[in-house]
Amino acid sequence: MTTSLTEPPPPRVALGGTFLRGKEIGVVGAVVVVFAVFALANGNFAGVSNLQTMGVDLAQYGLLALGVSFVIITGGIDLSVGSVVALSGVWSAWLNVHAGLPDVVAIALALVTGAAIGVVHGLSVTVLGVPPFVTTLVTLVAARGAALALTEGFPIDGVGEVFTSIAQYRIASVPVPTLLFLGACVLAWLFLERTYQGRQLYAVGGNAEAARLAGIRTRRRVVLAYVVSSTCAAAVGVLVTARLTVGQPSIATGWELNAIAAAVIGGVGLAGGVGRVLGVAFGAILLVLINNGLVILHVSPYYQQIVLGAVLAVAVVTDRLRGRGAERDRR
Amino acid sequence: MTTSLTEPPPPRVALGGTFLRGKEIGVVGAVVVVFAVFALANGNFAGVSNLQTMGVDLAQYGLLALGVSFVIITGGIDLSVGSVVALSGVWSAWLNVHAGLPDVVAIALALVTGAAIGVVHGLSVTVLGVPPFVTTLVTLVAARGAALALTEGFPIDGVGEVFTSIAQYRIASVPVPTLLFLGACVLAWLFLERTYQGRQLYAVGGNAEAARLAGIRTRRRVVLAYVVSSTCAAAVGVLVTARLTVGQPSIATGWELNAIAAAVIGGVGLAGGVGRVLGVAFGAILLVLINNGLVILHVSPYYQQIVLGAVLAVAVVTDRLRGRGAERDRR
Amino acid sequence: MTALVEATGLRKTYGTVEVLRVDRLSLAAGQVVALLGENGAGKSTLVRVLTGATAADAGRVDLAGRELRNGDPAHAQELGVATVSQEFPLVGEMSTAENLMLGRRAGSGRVVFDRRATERAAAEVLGLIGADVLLDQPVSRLSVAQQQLVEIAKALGRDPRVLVLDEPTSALGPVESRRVLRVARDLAAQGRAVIFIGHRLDEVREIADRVLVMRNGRLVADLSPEEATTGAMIRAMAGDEAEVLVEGDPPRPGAGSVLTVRGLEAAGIGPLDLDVGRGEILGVAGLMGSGRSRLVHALMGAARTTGGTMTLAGQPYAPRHPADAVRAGVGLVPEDRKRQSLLPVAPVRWNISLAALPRLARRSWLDPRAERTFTEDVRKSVKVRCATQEQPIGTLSGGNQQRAVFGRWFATEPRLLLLDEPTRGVDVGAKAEIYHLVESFAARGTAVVIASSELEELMRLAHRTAVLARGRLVTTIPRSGYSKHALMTAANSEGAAP
Amino acid sequence: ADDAAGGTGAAPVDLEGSTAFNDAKLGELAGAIETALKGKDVSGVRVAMVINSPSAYWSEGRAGMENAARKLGVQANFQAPAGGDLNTQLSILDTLRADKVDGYTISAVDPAAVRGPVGAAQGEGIGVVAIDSPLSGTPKPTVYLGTPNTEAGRQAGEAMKKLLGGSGKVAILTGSLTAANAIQRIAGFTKALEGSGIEIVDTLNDDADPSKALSNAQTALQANPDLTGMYTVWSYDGPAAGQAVKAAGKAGKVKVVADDAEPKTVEFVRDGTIQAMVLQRPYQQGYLGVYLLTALKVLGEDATAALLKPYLEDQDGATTLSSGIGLVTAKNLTTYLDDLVKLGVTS
Ligand SMILES: Nc1ncnc2c1ncn2[C@@H]1O[C@H](COP(=O)(O)OP(=O)(O)OP(=O)(O)O)[C@@H](O)[C@H]1O
Ligand SMILES: Nc1ncnc2c1ncn2[C@@H]1O[C@H](COP(=O)(O)OP(=O)(O)OP(=O)(O)O)[C@@H](O)[C@H]1O
Ligand SMILES: [Mg+2]
Ligand SMILES: [Mg+2]
Repeated sequence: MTTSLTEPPPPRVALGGTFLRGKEIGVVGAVVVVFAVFALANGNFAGVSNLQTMGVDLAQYGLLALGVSFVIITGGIDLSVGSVVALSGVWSAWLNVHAGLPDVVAIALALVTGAAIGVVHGLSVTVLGVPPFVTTLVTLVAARGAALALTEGFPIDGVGEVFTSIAQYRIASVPVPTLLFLGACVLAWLFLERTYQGRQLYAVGGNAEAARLAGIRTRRRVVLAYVVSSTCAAAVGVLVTARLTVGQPSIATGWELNAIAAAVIGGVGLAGGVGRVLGVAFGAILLVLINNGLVILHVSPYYQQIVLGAVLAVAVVTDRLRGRGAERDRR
Repeated sequence: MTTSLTEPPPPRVALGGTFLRGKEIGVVGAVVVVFAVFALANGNFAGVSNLQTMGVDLAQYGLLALGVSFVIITGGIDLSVGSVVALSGVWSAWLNVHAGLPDVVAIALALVTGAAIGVVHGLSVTVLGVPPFVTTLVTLVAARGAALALTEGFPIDGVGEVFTSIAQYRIASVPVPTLLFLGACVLAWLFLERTYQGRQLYAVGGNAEAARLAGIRTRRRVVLAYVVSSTCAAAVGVLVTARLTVGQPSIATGWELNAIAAAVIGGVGLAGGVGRVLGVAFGAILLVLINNGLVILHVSPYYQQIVLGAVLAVAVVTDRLRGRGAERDRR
Repeated sequence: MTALVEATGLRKTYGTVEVLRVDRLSLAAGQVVALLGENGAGKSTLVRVLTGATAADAGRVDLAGRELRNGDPAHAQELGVATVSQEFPLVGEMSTAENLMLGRRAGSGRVVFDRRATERAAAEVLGLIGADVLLDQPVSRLSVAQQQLVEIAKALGRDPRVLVLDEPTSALGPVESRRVLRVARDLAAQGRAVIFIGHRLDEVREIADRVLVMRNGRLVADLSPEEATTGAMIRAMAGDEAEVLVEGDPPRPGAGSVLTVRGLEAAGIGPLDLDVGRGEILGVAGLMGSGRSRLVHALMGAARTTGGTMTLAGQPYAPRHPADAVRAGVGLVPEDRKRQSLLPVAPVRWNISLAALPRLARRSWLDPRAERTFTEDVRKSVKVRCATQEQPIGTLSGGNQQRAVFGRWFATEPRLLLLDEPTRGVDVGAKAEIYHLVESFAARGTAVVIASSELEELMRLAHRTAVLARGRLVTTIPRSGYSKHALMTAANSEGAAP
Repeated sequence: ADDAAGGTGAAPVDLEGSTAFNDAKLGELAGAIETALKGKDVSGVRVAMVINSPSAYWSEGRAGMENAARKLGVQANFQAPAGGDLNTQLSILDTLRADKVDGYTISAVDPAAVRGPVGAAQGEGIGVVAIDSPLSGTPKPTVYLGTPNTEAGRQAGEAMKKLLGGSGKVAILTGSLTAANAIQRIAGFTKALEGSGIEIVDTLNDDADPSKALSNAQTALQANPDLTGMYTVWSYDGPAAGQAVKAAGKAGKVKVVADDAEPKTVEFVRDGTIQAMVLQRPYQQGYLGVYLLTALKVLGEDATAALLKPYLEDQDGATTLSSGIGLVTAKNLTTYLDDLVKLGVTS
């Protein structure tokens, strides 16, 4: 029996390559539109020094979003990042000021602590099987508590030179934190798109059982994702302390939602397995643009949040309506 | 045609009934242990008047958790509830004080507004296909903004009799809000366990496509879940305003996480399709017990969050370790 | 002959149920060993233990002379094992190419992912079974059959010394199945060991060098090809008391029409006309992707129709949602159990009563006791083998899950029953039982539309068979005109000119 | 070139500081209470201090509470709602009542909202003293130990007026748009500027997040290149403004008036980036609070009222025991810091 096998596949599909990328087009477009509107409305918005301010804000939100994306891609969630920022900010200052360690050592130890928190999260999720939401919620509470306990509410003043220069130096008038963020983006992109381990992260998020049966060490990948997330958060903590020049336990309250929002708006799927660095970065840019624009356009503080909500709603809904044409008829 | 197949072997196992219920045993046990420990440590903890205080707190957290559970059971998430509490609290006060509507009408309108918000959420999720996380995040921002805009920061003072009596009346020394919560639990239980629409809610969360092909109007069920959640949040807003006797736009910040945490600790699975009212109620009770206990045991406020985190961690981890025997080897 | 797979003292229990008890098992190189058994006999569990996918409670497995680390699939792969799982685990959002190379490295680099090399390797792997699937599409957009082909290619691509095929052809049509079987034979001829699990006994007879039969978690028979007659195999599977008869004729259809379809059009199908009468069983045949599934979905209101009219029992019938169809008395057993049928973590009871709930309820209210009795009756009538109704259905064997889905629709007593690959993964006994059930429904006047890739199934059950090609109706063959050749020829025709 | 000039800008000469607060009188009162308590058994007395948010501002007050408790030999515990949550504060108050403490001092997140629990406590004979912001409408009148926030805001406004010479553009940084203390201070500040040529161009809320405060301060400087002044309401807002101004090279050109004395604020006052701090005396709110509560419990209401009578003022409709307001500039900074050391506030 020599029969031509399958019917030829449906020819209409040029979707493939662009299908996922389409998600990012939405955010990128929104960023362009919002930027143009704000820049036209107030000339100072696109000025160098405001761009620098936004660059520093972006470094904070963006780095956090980037880290959280790793976890979300594996199908988990990390609610602890805001609190880890606070803890690491305070902890690095404490090590530097109260324990008298050199700046660089203090910073390094804070990052190591962040990584350790990530390891704990990863093991709790993989070995104990505690759901990611619960695991990181416990840290959300406990890490904030630790930051508070470490300071008894009193900011830690007197951090060293290295801290302050991180916040103040500029290279070609780009602030150092912004450069760090860009570097992190490139690294993350290389890892996720150009290494086997990165691809395996997607596999774990897309279908953990399939990944396991294919011989992928799923637990290690998951632990890695949590380590990346917590370490990014710890780095942001150091950046914030450097910027404030004091260790403040009340920083970054609620930033976990900002970070997750940036990731999700940038096309990272909460179900896992989907998302790209480009989208995450632009998701963060969008949030920073809007937040900054509301201030610079003198929107009344009582109305800023309504406006922020409305802009987000418009961005998200147009994005969906645009996307719907592409994948109609799936339900 | 003579087919005589072998009958399946007699059911050897009593797995079933306890399998799902097992999840709830964990929380219930934790509640009992925590209560006993705190009551032994301070005799006033189990006193009538402290129980009443906890009862009022429970009504707030519990009602919120109950509503959110509906959404989580359908596989969604509702981040907006904290903000909806604030909006509805302020809105009911505004209607009552500034628009001069009778108390009951103001309250009813606030609840209707809550329901309307739920409808918007539901339609956004089902018709537009905006992910629940994003949909309700927009409301998290916008509803808080609306509450702020409505008051321009100044609390709305002078709400009527009905409000205050809701907060102050006791029936058989049980505060009215607590009774309302208990009533809501019974209703929710009846709906989820004893009506076919309730079962269909679980089906939608368990596998939306399978539910649809089995002839379930999945969209309607999803919309219903969001309406329940937002309406519960609106009711909590009224309760809080009644307790405060003023409409305050800053209330309930971050409560969405508390509510979701209570639900998840109570065994509601974030993937959808799993969870019971009993667990949710006890999840909320656990959180309230711990929060209250920390105050009554004079834990320093700088250490309370660490202790809260630690207690949660112990509760969750022992629960997991206990549960692991039952369902080993799933990964 | 060298033993490639050696196992001793394997035990596995779930809860208190022992599902695996194999004291000794030894598989030689160069052989295709078929593993048979009823649904839930423990076949998948056995091979999952052998391949490290599941950790055994006790026992030892040696692969090519080295002991397997219990429950470590990565180690099994190192030792040269590849598996085609029954529920093909693929990463839906990833491209076909990456799925095919999942967990492996193409090209020279060990760290740097080489997309081009991956796609090249993937294309090569697909070539092994001559499958034609777009490489850069997310795998979730493929049909079940295509996914199964991908899963098979994925395993073959690992160039395994031991290949495990757990119902590899359940979703495939005859042509594709044949090709898969040939590949398996070739591998055995090259000195590999192949374990083949299947419910189609003709396939087993065609391919096996040795037949092992399982019952209640134990190996109960070890037959040579000569001993393995259909009767012997069935006896070994079901126990001595069983006498399964798959052959037979459907009952005569009644008079009167139930469903008429005129000019139906939906994405990729039509326009087409159909008539199904009372008690009539209409088969739908076609190649992979010919539009059988979309036809039944359109009839169910689950896919949007763009043209045409339908009547059901004389009434105009235009379902816009499956709920409309259910209310009008239509039921659908979809082809993809995992994606389209099951609530995996919900109890068996919920899964069975799902579609019948509204009619079971009195004014919305459910009486738990009534539901339990009702479910128990249905469960018995379709013979779902489970510990209790409260067990999550995800823990049942594949065939038992399928029976439960059947039960769901039988319980609604439909006027028109739509079946899409209804006996996929169902054992011979149960298959006969399901045929019997379908026939008894037809006998009571229900109209049945059955889309299937198994020609034998259509020839056994259907009064008439409509053959689709490229979404169009090519011809309708009456029972008298049945032959595999006739059906295949029609399916391969170009379809009606547009 | 501008930067160098700005960096060395000194505090203006025309701003007269004051660090007297009301310490002398309050010390007298404490002595009187101690005398009255002599010979009475106070060891069983349990009091609490409930603040509005666990922040640096209150560590001075906490030290006061602890010192007083040690001195009198009573038990005192310190409570704070995490994140300044209003509803949590109500729960804390109700819980203290259930715990049958003898009295508490309270810094209400929202004075109107705590009426209920405070009333209930008073009904059960628990003594209540308002600190930081006054209570009104409670069943029994409460003594207010603190500084009227409106007055503090007004003084900040007056200082700003002097600093700017009567015209300019000012931005306000605050941690909340809803907390009573923030609202009242901003209202006082706005009131003081009325009729002058000074315009408030932005009021920026950072939701209690110091990092957002800094970002807000920087953006405000971008948005208003001609900004000449900043008023900062919550404690960490001072450092945020100082830092933003300094980084923009506008130290001395943009005048900053800050509430509260965080260490960083003090530093900025010293180097001339911040021109003035408007300060309360939270130490006294903690210290004397314990004294008042102990007196209420042991001596009774009437005797306590009699003791207090000479020291009370009537402000904003509340019976106020003023803890005073200080205006600290670069000139009187050392005096202020020395006083703190004398009080026994260690940091
Ligand atoms: N994760 C699990 N939890 C509980 N029971 C399970 C689990 N997996 C399998 N079982 C039980 O083990 C028994 C054997 O299942 P198995 O999948 O091996 O059967 P099978 O022979 O492959 O059947 P089929 O032909 O239907 O695929 C069944 O009774 C099933 O219910
Ligand atoms: N909603 C859809 N959107 C895009 N493609 C679809 C959709 N539904 C089905 N297809 C594709 O159309 C082709 C034909 O679909 P259908 O499932 O009806 O074929 P079939 O005859 O049942 O074959 P199979 O054996 O693959 O099930 C398949 O390749 C499938 O992937
Ligand atoms: Mg199987
Ligand atoms: Mg099909």
